[in-house]
Amino acid sequence: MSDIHWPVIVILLPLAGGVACFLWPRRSVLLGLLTALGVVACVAGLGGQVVEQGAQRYAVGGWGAPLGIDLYADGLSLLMLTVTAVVGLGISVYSSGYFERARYGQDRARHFWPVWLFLWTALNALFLSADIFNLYVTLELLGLAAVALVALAGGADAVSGAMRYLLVSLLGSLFYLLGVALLYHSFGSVDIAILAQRVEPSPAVWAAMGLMIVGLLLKTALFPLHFWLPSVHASAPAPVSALLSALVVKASFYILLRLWLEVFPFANAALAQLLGLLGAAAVFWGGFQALRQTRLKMLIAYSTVAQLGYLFLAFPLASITGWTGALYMLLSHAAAKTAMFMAAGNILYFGGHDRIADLDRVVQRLPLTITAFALAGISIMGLPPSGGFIAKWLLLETAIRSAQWWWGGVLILGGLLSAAWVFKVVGYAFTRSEVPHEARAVPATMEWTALLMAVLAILLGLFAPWLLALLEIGSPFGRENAG
Amino acid sequence: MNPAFLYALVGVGLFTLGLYALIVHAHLLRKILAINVMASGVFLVLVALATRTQGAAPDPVPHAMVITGIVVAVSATALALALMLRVRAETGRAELAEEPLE
Amino acid sequence: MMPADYLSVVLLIAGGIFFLAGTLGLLRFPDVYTRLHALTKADNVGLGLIVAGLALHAESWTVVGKLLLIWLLVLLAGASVAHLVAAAARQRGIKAWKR
Amino acid sequence: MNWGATLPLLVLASSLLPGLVIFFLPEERVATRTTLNLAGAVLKLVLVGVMIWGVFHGSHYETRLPLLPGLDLLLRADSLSMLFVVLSSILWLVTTVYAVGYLEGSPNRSRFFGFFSLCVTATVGVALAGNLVTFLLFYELLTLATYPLIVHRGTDEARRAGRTYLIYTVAGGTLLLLGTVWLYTLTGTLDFTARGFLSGLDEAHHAALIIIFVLLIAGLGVKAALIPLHGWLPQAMVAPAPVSALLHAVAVVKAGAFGIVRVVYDVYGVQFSASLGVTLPLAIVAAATIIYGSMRALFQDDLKRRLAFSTVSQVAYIVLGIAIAGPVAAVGGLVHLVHQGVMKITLFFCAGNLAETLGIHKVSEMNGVGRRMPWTMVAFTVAVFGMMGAPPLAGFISKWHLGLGALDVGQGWVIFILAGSSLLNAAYFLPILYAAWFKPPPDSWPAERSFGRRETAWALLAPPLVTAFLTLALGLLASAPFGLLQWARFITQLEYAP
Amino acid sequence: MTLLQSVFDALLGFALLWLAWQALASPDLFKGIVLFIAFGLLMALAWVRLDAPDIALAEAAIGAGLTGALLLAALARLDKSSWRGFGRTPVRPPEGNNRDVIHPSKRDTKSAHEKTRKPKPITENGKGQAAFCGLLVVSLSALAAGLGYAVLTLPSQAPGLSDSVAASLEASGVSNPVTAVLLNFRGYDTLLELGVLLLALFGVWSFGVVPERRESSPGPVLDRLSRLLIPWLILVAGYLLWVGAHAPGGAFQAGSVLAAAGVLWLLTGWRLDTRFSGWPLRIILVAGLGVFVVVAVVLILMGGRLLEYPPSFAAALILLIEAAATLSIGITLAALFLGSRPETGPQR
Repeated sequence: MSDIHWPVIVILLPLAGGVACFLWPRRSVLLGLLTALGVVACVAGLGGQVVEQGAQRYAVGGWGAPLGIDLYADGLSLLMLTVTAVVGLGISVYSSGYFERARYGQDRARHFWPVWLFLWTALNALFLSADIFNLYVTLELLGLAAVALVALAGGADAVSGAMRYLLVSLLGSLFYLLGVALLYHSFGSVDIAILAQRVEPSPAVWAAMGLMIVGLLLKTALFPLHFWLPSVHASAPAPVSALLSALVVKASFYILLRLWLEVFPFANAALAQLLGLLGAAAVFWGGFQALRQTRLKMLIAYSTVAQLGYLFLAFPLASITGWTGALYMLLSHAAAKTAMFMAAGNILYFGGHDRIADLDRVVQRLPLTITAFALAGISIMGLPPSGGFIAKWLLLETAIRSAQWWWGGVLILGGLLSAAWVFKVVGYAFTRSEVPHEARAVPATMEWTALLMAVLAILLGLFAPWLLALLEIGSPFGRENAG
Repeated sequence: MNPAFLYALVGVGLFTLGLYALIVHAHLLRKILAINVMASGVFLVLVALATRTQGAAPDPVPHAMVITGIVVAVSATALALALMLRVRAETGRAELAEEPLE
Repeated sequence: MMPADYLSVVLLIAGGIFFLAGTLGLLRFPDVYTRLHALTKADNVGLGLIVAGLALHAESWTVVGKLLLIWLLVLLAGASVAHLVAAAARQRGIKAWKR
Repeated sequence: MNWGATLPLLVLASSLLPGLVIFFLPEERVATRTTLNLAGAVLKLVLVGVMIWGVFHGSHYETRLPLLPGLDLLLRADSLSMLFVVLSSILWLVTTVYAVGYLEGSPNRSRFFGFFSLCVTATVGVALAGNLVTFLLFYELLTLATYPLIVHRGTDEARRAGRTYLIYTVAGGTLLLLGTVWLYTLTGTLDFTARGFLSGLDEAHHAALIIIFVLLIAGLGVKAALIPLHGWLPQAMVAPAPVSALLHAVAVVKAGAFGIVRVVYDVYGVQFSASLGVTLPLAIVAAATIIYGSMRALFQDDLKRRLAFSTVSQVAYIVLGIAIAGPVAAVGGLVHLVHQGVMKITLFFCAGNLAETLGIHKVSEMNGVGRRMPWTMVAFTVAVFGMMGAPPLAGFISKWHLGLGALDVGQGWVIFILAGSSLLNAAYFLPILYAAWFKPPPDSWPAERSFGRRETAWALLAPPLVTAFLTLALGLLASAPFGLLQWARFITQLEYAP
Repeated sequence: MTLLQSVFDALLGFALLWLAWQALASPDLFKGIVLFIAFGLLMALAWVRLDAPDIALAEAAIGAGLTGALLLAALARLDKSSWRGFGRTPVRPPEGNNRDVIHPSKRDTKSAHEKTRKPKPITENGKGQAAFCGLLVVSLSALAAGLGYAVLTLPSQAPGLSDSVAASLEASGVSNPVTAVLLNFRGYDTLLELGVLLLALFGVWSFGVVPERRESSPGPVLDRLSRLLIPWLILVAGYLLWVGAHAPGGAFQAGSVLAAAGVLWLLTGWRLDTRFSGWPLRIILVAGLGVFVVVAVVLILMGGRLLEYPPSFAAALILLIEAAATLSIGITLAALFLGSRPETGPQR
C-alpha cells in the first residue's frame, strides 16, 4: 500500500471522472457518484500513507524542485483534502437529487458533473501543490470551474454574479501571478520549500507579498474585498453555493496561509494586526448584514463573510494553537455551511422561495431540513460540542494567553451575532401556521445529506484531538513552543 | 537602460493601465480587454526579467510559464465573452448592475 | 559591403517607402474604399520589395522559398480581405466618396 | 464491561436515545412514544439507583473522552452530583407522566417529548459533569433543548418569551465560556476538585481570578435567575405547565444554582473564595434576590407568574447557603436544592391542573376551587406550607439550617432576610389558600372540562400527590440514616473538614 | 547598434502602452478590439526582442489572432439584432451609451464617438466620480511606482533555472528548452492547463445553445480563400508540431494555427454535421487531456512517477502527447469561437 502514488491518483481520478462524464453525459450521475466515492477512498489511502510515513514529497516527472514540480502532502494538506473529500461526497450525493429532478432538468445535470469534477481536481491539485506557479494554474482551473457552476442556475442574478465572480477571480489570479513573477526572478525558484530557504526581505519580495496577499484576499473575500461574494453565493444553485462557501474560498486562504508561514515569515506584526482587524471587521459587518437580510440564501452568504473573518484572527495571534484554531474553524465552517446551503436549497426546492418572513409554512413541513439548519447553526455560533466550539475555544485561549483579549471579544460578539440570525430563522420552525403551501416533495437524499453534513459539523467537536494530531504531521505551523 | 528592465517596466505599466481600465469602465467587453492587457503586462514582466543571463540564451522556464499563461488567458477570455453574452441576454445590458442584488 | 548588400538596402528602403505611403493613405483618404485601395496596393508591393531585399541575404534556397511563400500568402489574404471589407461596407450601404 | 466508565454514559443515554427516537416517531404513535418515555425514565431511575449504591460503597464512576489535547470531557459521579441526579431522575419520571396527560391530543407532541428528553439528558449531564468544560457543554445543551419547549405553543407571545430567554441564556453562556477559557489559560486544568484547585495559584493572578469569578457567576446567575439577570423567567411562563414545572423546579434554574455550588466549592473552594472576598457580595446578591422576588410575587395576579417570582426568590436560598461560607448554612443550601425542586414542581403541577381542568390562570379566579378539586388543592397546600418553612415540612429543614449556619459564622443579618422572606411568602401564598378553601365558588369556571367522577385526569392528579407526599417525607425523614441531611453533611464535610 | 536597439525598444515599449491605452479608452468597441489586436501583434514583436520566439508565435496566433477573433465574434453577437430572441426574460432596450457600434467608416465612428464619449462611470454623481477617478489615478500611480521600484531593485544578472534546464535537456527527449520545460520538466502544469482549456469549453457549452445568427452567405471569395488556405494551415500546424522538438514551435502554436483553420472554416458557414457533433467531437476534444492522462497512468503502472518519461521513450511520448494536444487545442479553440454547443444529432 505504501508505494502507491496516492497524491497523483487523488488528482487524476476526478479529472478522469470529469472527462468520462463529458463523454457519457447520460451516465454522468452514476459516473460522478462513483468518482466521488473513489476520490474519498483515495484520500483515505493518502491519509494512511501520511499518517504512517509522515509528510510526503512527490517529485512529478522525477525531476524534483527547482526544475520540476513537487507535490507535498503534510497534515495541513491532508486535512484540506479530507474536508474536500467529505464535503465533496456530500455535495455529489445532494446534487444527484438536486439537478436530476429540479426545474433545472437533465440538461443542467449533464453540465454540472464534468465541471464539478474538474473543480474537485483543481482543489485536490491545489492542496497538494508545493509550487507557486502550479498553484496559479490550479487557481485558474478552480476559478473558471466555480464560475461555470454559478452560471448554471441561469437567470439574471446568477449570470451577473458569475460574471462579477469571473472578473474578480481573474483579477486576483493576475495579482498573484505578478507576485510569482517577482519571487521567481528574485530567487530563481517557484518551489515553496526552496523559496522558504532562500527568501530574504527586499523591495521585490515586499511587492510580491503585497500583490499575492491582495490577490488571494480578493479571492478569499476578506472584508472589504468581499463585495462580490454575497450575490454570487446567494444566486448559485444550492449545491454550488455550498461548495463555494465550504471549499472554494478556503482554497485561496490555504495558499495565503502557506505563503505566510513559509515564504513570508518576516512579514511584520503590523500587517498581521491589519489582517486581524479586517477579519474583525468582516465578523461584525458580515454578521450585521446577515441579520438584516430578508432572503435566506443571502443571509447564509453574508454569514460566510463573517466566518471568513474568523480565519484571519489567527494572523495577529500567530501561534500554533491559534493556527489550529483557525483551521478548525475552517473545517467546521465547511461542514456547517454546506449543511446550511443544502437546507436552504431544500427550502427553495420545496416552496419555490427563500423569503425568511414566509419561511414558517415551509420549514414545518421539512423537519429534517430545519434540523439540519439548526444543528449547523449551533456549530456556526460556536456552542458546544460542535466543531465551531472547539475552534472558538482554541482561538479564545490563544487570545487570552497572548494578552490580546480584544480578539477574544471579537469572537464572543461575533458568536452572539450568529446566534441572533440563526435563531431568527429557526424560530420560524415553531410558529403556528396552518396554510398548506404549494409544494413539491424534496428527494430524501437531499434532506438526509443536509442533515448528515450538519451532524458532522457537530461531531467534529468530539474528534478534535485526533484531527489536531493529524494536522501536526510535518509541523506545518513550525515547531515553536506550543501556544 | 537594460532592455530587461525596460520591458519589465512596460509590463508594470500595462498591468496598472489595465487595472485602471478594469475599475473605471463599466462595459464588460472593455473589462475583458482590460484583464487581457493586465495579463500581457504580467507576462512581459515574467519574460523580460528572464533575459538577465549575461548574453546567454534567456531562461526558458518563464517562457514556458507564459505560454501556459496565454492559453489560460484565452480560455478565460472565451468563457468571459460567452458569459457576457448571457448577461446581455438576461439583463439586456452588457454591464453589471452597480449594486449587487440585495 | 557586397554589391548585393547595396541592392538589398535599396530594396528594403523602397519597401519601407511603400509601407509609409500606404499608411499615409490609410490616414488621409476620405472613405473606406479609397483607404483599402491605398493600403492593399502599397502594402503588397512594399512587402514584395522587403521580401526581395531579405531574400538577397538568405542563407539557403529554402529560406528564399519560405520568404516567397509568405509574400504569396499575404498577397492572397490581403486581396481577399480587402475585397471582403469592401463588400461588407457596400452591404451596409456606405456610399463611395465623391468629390 | 467496565461499569465504572460506562455507567455515567448509560445514565445519559437512557434519556438521550429515547429522545432521538421520539423525534422520528409519527405524531399518532402515542402508545409507542409513551412507552419509550416511561421506559427511559424508569431505566434511568434504576441506573441511578445502581450508581448511588455504588457511590456509597466506594466505587468510582468516571468517563473521560478527550476533547482537546490536555482537556477532557469528564463525567464523574460524586456525592454532590448524585444529589442533583437523583432529584432530576425522580422528577423526570413524575413530570413525564404528567406531561403525557397534559398534552393529550395537542399537536407536535413528538417534537415536544423529544426535546423534553434532551432537556433531561442535559440536566443529568450538568449534574455529572466532572469539569468546567463538560459542565459548559451540557449547560449550553440545556439552553438549546429548552428553547423549543418554551416556544412550543408557537404564539407570538411564546416566541417573544423564547427570544428573551435566548438573549439572556446565550449571553450568559458566553460569559461562562469566557470565564472558563480564561481560567484554563491560568491553570491548565478544569477538573472539579473538592476545595478547589486555585488556591495554589500565584498572588499575581488573584485580580484575574476575581474577574473570572464574576464572569462565571454572572453566566450561571442567568439560569439561576439572580437579580438582575432574572428577566427571562416570568416571561417563560407561557410554556406548557410541564415545561414550567421542569424548568423551574429542576432543569434550568437548578442547573444555574448547581453550577454556582460547583464553582464555589470545587473550582475556587469555599475558603479560597472567602479569602478572595467574593462570597459576601454573592450572599448580598442572593439576599436581595430573595426579597425582590418575594416582593414582586406579591403583586402578580397570574398564578404561574406569581410562582415564577417565588422561584426567583427560593432559588436564591441555595446560593445564599453557599455564599454564607459556613458548614451548617451550606447544608441548608444543599438540601434546599432538592426541597425547592420537589415543592415547586408540586405547585406548578397544581397550577397546570387548574388551567387544564377549569381554565383558571389567575389567582383571582381561584375562589372556592378547593371544593371542586380537593386533591389538587391538598397537594398545593402542602407545598405552600413547605415553601413558607412550616415544620415539619421540607422547607423548614432548609431554612432552619440556613439560619443556624448564618449565626454560626456571625452573619446575623441573614436571619432578618429569612424572616422577611417567610413573611412575604405567607403574604403571597396564604391569600390563595384562603380563597381556594374558604371563599364560595363561582357559578361557572372559565373553561371546564369534565373527567367523569374524578376531579381531573389520573395522569394529572397522581404526580402532584406524589411530590406533595415527598415534601412531607423529606421533612419528616430528613435526619434518618442515609437521609438527605446526612448526605448534605457528607458533602459539606469534604469542603469544610480541616 | 545598441543605441538603435535601445531606441527601438523604447519606441516599442511606448507604442505598447499607447496602444493599450487607446484600445481600452476607445469609445468605439470595434475600434478598441482592432487596437487590441494590433497591441497583440506588437506584443509578439516584443517577445521577439526578448528572445522568446516561442511566445511570439503563441502570442501572434493565440493572443492576437484567436483572442481577436473571439472578441470580434462576441461583439457581433452583442449587436442588437442578435440578442433579441435568445434571452428568456423580456429585456429593457439598452441605454444609449452602451449601444455598441460596429462601424468601419470614419463618419459612423464619429457619431458613435459622440454617443459614448465618456465611458460609463461607476459612480453616478459627477463630482464624486471625478474625485474617485482622481484618487484611483493617484493610488494606481503609486502602485505602479512601487512595483517599478521593486522591479528595478532586482539584481541585473540572474540565470534563473536556465543552467539546470540546460543540464537536464539531454534527458528530456527534445532539444528546444521551452518544449522541454512545457512537456517534460513542468509537464504537469501543461496537463492542468489542458484541463483549463477543456473546462472553458464545458463552461461555454453549459450556457446553453444560442440560436445562431444567420450570417450572410460567405460569397465566392471567402469560400475560395478558405479552400486554398485551410490545407496550408493544417500543413503549417503539422510543421510547427514537428519542429517544436528542437526549434520554436510546439503543440500550442500548432494547435492555434489549426484553430485558425477551424475559425476560417466556420466563417465560411460550414458547420459540423450533427452525426459528428456528439461522440466523435467529444472524443477529439478530450483527446489531448486523455492521452496525457493515459500516458501518465501507464508510466506510473510501469513503475515510474507521474510523467516520468524513460529517457529513451521521452521524445516519442512527448510527440504523441503533443500530437493529441494539438488536435484538441485546435478543435477546442475553434469550438470556443463558435460560442456554444453545436446542435447534436437526434439522440438528444
